[in-house]
Amino acid sequence: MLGEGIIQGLVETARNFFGSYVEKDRLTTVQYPEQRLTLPEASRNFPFLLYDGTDPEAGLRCVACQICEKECPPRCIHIEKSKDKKPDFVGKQQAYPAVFDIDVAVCMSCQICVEVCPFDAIRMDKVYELSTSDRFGGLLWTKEQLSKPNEYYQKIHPLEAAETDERREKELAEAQAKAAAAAAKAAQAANPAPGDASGNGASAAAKPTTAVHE
Amino acid sequence: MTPLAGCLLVSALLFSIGLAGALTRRSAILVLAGIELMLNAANLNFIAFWRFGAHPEFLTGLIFVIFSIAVAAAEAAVGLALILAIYRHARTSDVSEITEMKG
Amino acid sequence: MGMTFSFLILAIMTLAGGVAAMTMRRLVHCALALVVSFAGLAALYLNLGAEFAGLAQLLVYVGAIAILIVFAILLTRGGEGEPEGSFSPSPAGIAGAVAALAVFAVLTWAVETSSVARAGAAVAAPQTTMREIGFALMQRYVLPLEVIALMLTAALIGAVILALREKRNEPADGTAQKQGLRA
Amino acid sequence: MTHPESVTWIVRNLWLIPALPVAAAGASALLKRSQRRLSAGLAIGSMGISLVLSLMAFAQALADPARRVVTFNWMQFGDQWVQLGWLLDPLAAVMLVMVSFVGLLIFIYSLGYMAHDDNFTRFFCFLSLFAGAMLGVVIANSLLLLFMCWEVVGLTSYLLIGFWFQRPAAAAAAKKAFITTRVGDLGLLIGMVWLYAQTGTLLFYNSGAGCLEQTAVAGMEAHITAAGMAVSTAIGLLIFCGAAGKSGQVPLHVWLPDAMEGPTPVSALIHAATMVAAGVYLVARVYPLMSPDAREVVAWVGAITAIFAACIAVAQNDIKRILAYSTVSQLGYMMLGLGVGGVAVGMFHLITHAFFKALLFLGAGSVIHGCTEDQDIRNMGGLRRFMPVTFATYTCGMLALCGFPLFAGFWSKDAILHAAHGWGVSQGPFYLGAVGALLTAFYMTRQMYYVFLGQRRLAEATVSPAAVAAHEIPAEQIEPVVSARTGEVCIIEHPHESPGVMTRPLVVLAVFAVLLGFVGTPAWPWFQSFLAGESTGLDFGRFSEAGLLPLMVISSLIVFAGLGLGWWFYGRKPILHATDPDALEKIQPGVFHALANRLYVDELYGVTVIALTRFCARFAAWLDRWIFGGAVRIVAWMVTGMGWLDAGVDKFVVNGGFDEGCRDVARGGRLLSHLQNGRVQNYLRVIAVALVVLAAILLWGRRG
Amino acid sequence: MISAGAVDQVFVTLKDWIVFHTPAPLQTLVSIVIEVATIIVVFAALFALTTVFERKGLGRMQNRYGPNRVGPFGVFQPIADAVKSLTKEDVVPRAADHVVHYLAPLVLVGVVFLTYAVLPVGRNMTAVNLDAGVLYFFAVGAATELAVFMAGWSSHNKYSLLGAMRAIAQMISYEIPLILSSVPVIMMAGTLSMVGIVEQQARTSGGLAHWNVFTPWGLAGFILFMIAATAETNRSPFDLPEGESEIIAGYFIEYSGFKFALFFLAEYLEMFAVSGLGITLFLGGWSAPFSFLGWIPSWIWFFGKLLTLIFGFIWVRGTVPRLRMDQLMNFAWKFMLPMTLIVIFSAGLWRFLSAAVVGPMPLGGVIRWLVCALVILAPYITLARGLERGRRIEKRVYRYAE
Repeated sequence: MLGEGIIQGLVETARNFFGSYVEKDRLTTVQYPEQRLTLPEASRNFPFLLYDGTDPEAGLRCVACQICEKECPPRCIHIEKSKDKKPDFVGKQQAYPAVFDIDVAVCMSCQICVEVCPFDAIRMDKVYELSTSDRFGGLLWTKEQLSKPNEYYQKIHPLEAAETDERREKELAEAQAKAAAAAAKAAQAANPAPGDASGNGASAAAKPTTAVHE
Repeated sequence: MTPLAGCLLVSALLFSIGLAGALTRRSAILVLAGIELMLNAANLNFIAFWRFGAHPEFLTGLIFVIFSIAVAAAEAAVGLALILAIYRHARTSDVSEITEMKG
Repeated sequence: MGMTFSFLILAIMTLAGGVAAMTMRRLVHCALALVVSFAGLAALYLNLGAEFAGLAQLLVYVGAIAILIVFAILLTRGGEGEPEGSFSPSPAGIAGAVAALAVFAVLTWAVETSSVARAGAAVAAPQTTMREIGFALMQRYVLPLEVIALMLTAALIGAVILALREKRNEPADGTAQKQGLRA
Repeated sequence: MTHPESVTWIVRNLWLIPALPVAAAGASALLKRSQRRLSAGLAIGSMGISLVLSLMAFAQALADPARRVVTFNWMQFGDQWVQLGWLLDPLAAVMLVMVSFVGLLIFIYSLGYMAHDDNFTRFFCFLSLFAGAMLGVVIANSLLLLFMCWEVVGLTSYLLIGFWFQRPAAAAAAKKAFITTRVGDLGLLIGMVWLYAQTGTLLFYNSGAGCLEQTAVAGMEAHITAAGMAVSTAIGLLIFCGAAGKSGQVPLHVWLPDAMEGPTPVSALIHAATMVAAGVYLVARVYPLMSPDAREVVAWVGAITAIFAACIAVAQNDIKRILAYSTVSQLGYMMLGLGVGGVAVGMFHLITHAFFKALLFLGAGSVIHGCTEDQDIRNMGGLRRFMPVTFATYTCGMLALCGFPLFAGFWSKDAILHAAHGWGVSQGPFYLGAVGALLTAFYMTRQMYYVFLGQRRLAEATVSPAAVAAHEIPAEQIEPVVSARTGEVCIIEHPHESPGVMTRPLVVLAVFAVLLGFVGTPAWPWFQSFLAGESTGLDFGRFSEAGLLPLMVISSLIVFAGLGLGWWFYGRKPILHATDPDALEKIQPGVFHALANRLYVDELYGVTVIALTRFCARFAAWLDRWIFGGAVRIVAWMVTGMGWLDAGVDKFVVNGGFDEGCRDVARGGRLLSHLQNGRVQNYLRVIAVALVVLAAILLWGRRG
Repeated sequence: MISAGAVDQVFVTLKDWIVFHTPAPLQTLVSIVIEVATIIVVFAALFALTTVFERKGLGRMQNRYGPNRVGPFGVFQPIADAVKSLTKEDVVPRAADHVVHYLAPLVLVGVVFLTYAVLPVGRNMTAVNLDAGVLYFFAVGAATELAVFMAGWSSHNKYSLLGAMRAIAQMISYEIPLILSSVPVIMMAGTLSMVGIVEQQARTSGGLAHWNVFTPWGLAGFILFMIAATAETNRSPFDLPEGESEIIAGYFIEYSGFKFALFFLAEYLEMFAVSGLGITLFLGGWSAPFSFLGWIPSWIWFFGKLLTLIFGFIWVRGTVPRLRMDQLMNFAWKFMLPMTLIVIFSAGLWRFLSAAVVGPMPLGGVIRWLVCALVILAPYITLARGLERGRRIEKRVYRYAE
């Protein structure tokens, strides 16, 4: 019968209409600025740069190898290499990015940069409230804006971060072991005095390495 | 000038405008529009004579105008349908180009 | 007693609309100007006390015929492309204008010399109600009304038949169309 | 319209009875071919309502047998109004019920019979129109209205007989029926005009002013015309011409058997219940006009028809043709009854005959349907086994037709014979009628033996194995046999009983065929008294009336004799093969062939009337070709000669100067044709200028 | 204590008071200005209210909150919208016909406001009591089609032209059932005057008002009228002139800012106007349904009914999906038109079946009701079957998947 379906539909909407005042469960809307959904662990968008320690300048993991810049499909990464070098976390002398810009207006969150980075320097973020009133500069993020500490990474992606940290610790340990062995060999060769130079940290271990290189 | 004469003059002017359009414009649609204007001028005459005539209570002029409007609707519909048919046939609605019936 | 102010304004509106309709270059503009003229005329009828006729004029001319004209313009592709030159300086056009002028002159002359128009005293506006018009239509003029209704029906059918596209010689299953699409 | 207070609702709305089927016909004429159910529903529904209304009318007539008349003005001639109207009296009421009831049954039966026809909707359209027109004939209170309906009846009869117009035979039969009845209708028309001239009205009853009422009839009886006949006699006979045409009386009976080409329901409807009865009804209706002289003619014509047709029926082999001749014969009986006994006698037989003849026709239709459209009784036989219902009902109908005691036909036929016996003018019709009754019983017995009893002699009505494989035919209806003709094994289809929609009307009709006679027995002549508007009671004492009981015994004996003769010839030794000669044929081949060829009436007409017409036509053609044509040709030759002469003059004398002038004209024309340049605006411009000039002239003229 | 009549006529009294205190030569002008201004203000305010109610209502029907940010419960949303549309850039396409483009929304809104002149919003609350009120309403309303065409054509955009053509075709098609479905009311009332029609329905017998909607033809006519009105105002489910999925936004694609807001305003005003007409014709205008409710002021009745109908519009919009063009036209010509004619016939029958024909009131009235309802119902079933034929949804068959 013509009209039957319409009446059924009207009843359905009326039930929704009145029901939404009675049963709060019906309302699926999240009142956004006040209520927020917790994002799932795997949620990700827009890359950021990781640094170790507390100093973004010194601890920046990026060595400006420019692989990500070349791989980026929309070409939203712009890197300028520094002239000088500084030691990385294992104490190796590496270049660092003088300029590292990402145009997030162009970025498509494809995560390719993360996958190609050999230095665990770039990771995906979870930000989404990005609106800005600056139409041109606002979404061009510089190195300073991009750099975030490892603790932040551990907070937003705990599992991934743990895995990365573990690997890096292993690398560090290997590097230290190698350095220690080299140092021992060098010490043996040069002066057999017992090395009290069991300095703490990477900077201490870096010196012999540098020496080796030289 | 009496109101009746005023109405008649307006009507005459409207009629002439319509006629001028019908005579000079090349688009068949505008020719039809001109004819509609002439028809309307005639209607105005009827209304004027009914209003200022001797027996407005007989409603003759008014009723005639109503009928005339109805006829005009039919005329316009058929006329425009004709124009459409001609346009489909000749791919133009320019009356100066539609001369197949010439002697 | 002369003409009232409102009459003057409406007359000017009507005539201006008419002139614009007959002289503008784009057909759609002409149609819109025509609507102004029709609407002015409807208002004139109202002004003259012919309420029903005025509203019928509005309903039929503005509501239907104007739309029809507009449709016709668009269907004949008059709404786009280069507009035609409004005043062709051809001898035929000039002859037409002269003929129209002559008609106007004669009509004016007729009005001026007419004793009826001169003597037409201003009468009080007749009080016609819808009811009276209805009775007139249903009693005295019922036969013309029926005839008009019949004629309208005939015109409707005729217009539909005229405006229908002629059937082309296509196979009934529409394969030609499909092939055409594929091609 | 005049409505006296006494006129009840049903009388006022009696027109609905014919109008409804006509309306249904009109509606179904607009239907698409595929809307079969709708058209059948329309026809049957309208007929059902008509039946209900008829029953109401009947009840009204029962309650108050006085004649009720409604007239209305139809058309104005000068200062005179032609009035039409309808009436309700017992005669009309009985006819109404009969026609609408039998009609309804036939409609229902047609559902089944025509189920596979492509033109189902057209059929029901015609059928409804026919029924409506027939009902119109019944209720008409004006000879003019009756004549109009009468002609519509004729038209629809033409359409229905020629329903299968693809068959040449059907088309020819339709034409024959139409033209033959027109011959009679010519008489009717003349009679009608004469009647109008005499009485100034065509209304039958109009409170004393009608043409059938005392004053008019007395006036006409007093007026003597040529050959010493009273005018009423002459008019009555002319009207009887029409009745004879429609009712198939000798010599206009020839169309009726041929009309069997139509579908069987048509045969039943037209040739049993209604159209042929229309003639009888017409005579009954105008009975007051029928003077004793006229009645004598009617009686004789009826009696001759009765025996004449019965004779022919004996030797026919087509199942429907036998019934057709039987119908002609029974119509003769009705006319005889009208002539010798009055309205009630004839009408009683009409009513009973309508039921049992409809039954017989429908039964025959059922047989034909069951035998895959074969109509030859020689190819049947033994159908009793396959079609028990049809057989039983057919037997009822057959016994009723024969006048077997206590069946309906017995009472009505007996009434006729009784009346004929008591007729003062001559005993001839009685003897003719008695012999006719014998023959009736005889040929019906013959038919029964051929069709239902004896052995199956079905011709090789083979069915294709594909149809069998497709289960179109139930397995119990087929049987493999060895073909007698070709010697091959083929599958033949058993005759089968018809579907319920066809057999149920048969059963209903059979009940009537058995019982209907009891409304008009001598002991309780309710029917007769009802028509006369009297009351009656049951009184067995009436049997003791002089001569009645012996006559009934005699007529029963005649029937038994006919049945016995039939058994003697056909029941004793049933024929075994379809090609075997008829039992009568063996004894008297000459007579049998004459009868089988319908006593050569058609041939007689062929060599007399038709030959005369053809001769006239040839003569006219000859006249046209040679006399008039010759004259024309001579004139033409003369003109041609003049033409040659003129041409010579023209070519050599005139042309020299003329050509030049022509060229000038052509040049002028070309110049002028520029005006007609096809541009609308040019024309419009000319009109405008003309308008200006005209207006100027007018104004100038009025200025002074 | 103020009597019921005083509350009822409070606005009329107020206006009379103001007019009375103005200088005599200006009185007519002031009176007109007050009426016009009242109509504009009241209905524009109603428009503002309706937009927010519509959005909230639709939200609730879809189990959402709807706007609730600007002001408490989002009631100031229309103000925000107004500010936004007023401050937005008014973009006009370069190829557009500027004059016509500019005029179209103005003509549309103006014409729609003109129709309010004859609408009786309360007892003695009609701007102009025209003798041919209904005719006036339709005649003036017919001009909206032209405005739509102007907008569509002048934008010089094929989508807008298509949208305009669709809108005009739809409006013309549905204008016929719209007018025809109001014919029975005019037939029964014997007048074209809106005030007269309402007064006809305000009469009561046995405590019940003579609303047309209480009769079978009135009920059917009302439903048909509202369907046609929905189509006439291009509201969902007949909103395909602005079908976003096909032609983006129809005839007002190229409008932005305030002109767009005007189109929006015109659409709602049209909806109110046509609802007001429906109320006047079928729902007894400003009258109360039962005589014991007569103490409630007439304008409350009118606006109450108006809000109910508006809620109906919103409800339907929240329920029914958009039609396809061919369905729309089929529906108009194969269902609406025959049904309106049937309703006219039924109304005639109603008139004919007076107490003299069907017998005394209680039983006779029921018989009359049933007969007239049957006359409408039977063709409805037939027509509905005709519309539904071929619409049976068959089981989906997959050619390769199974």
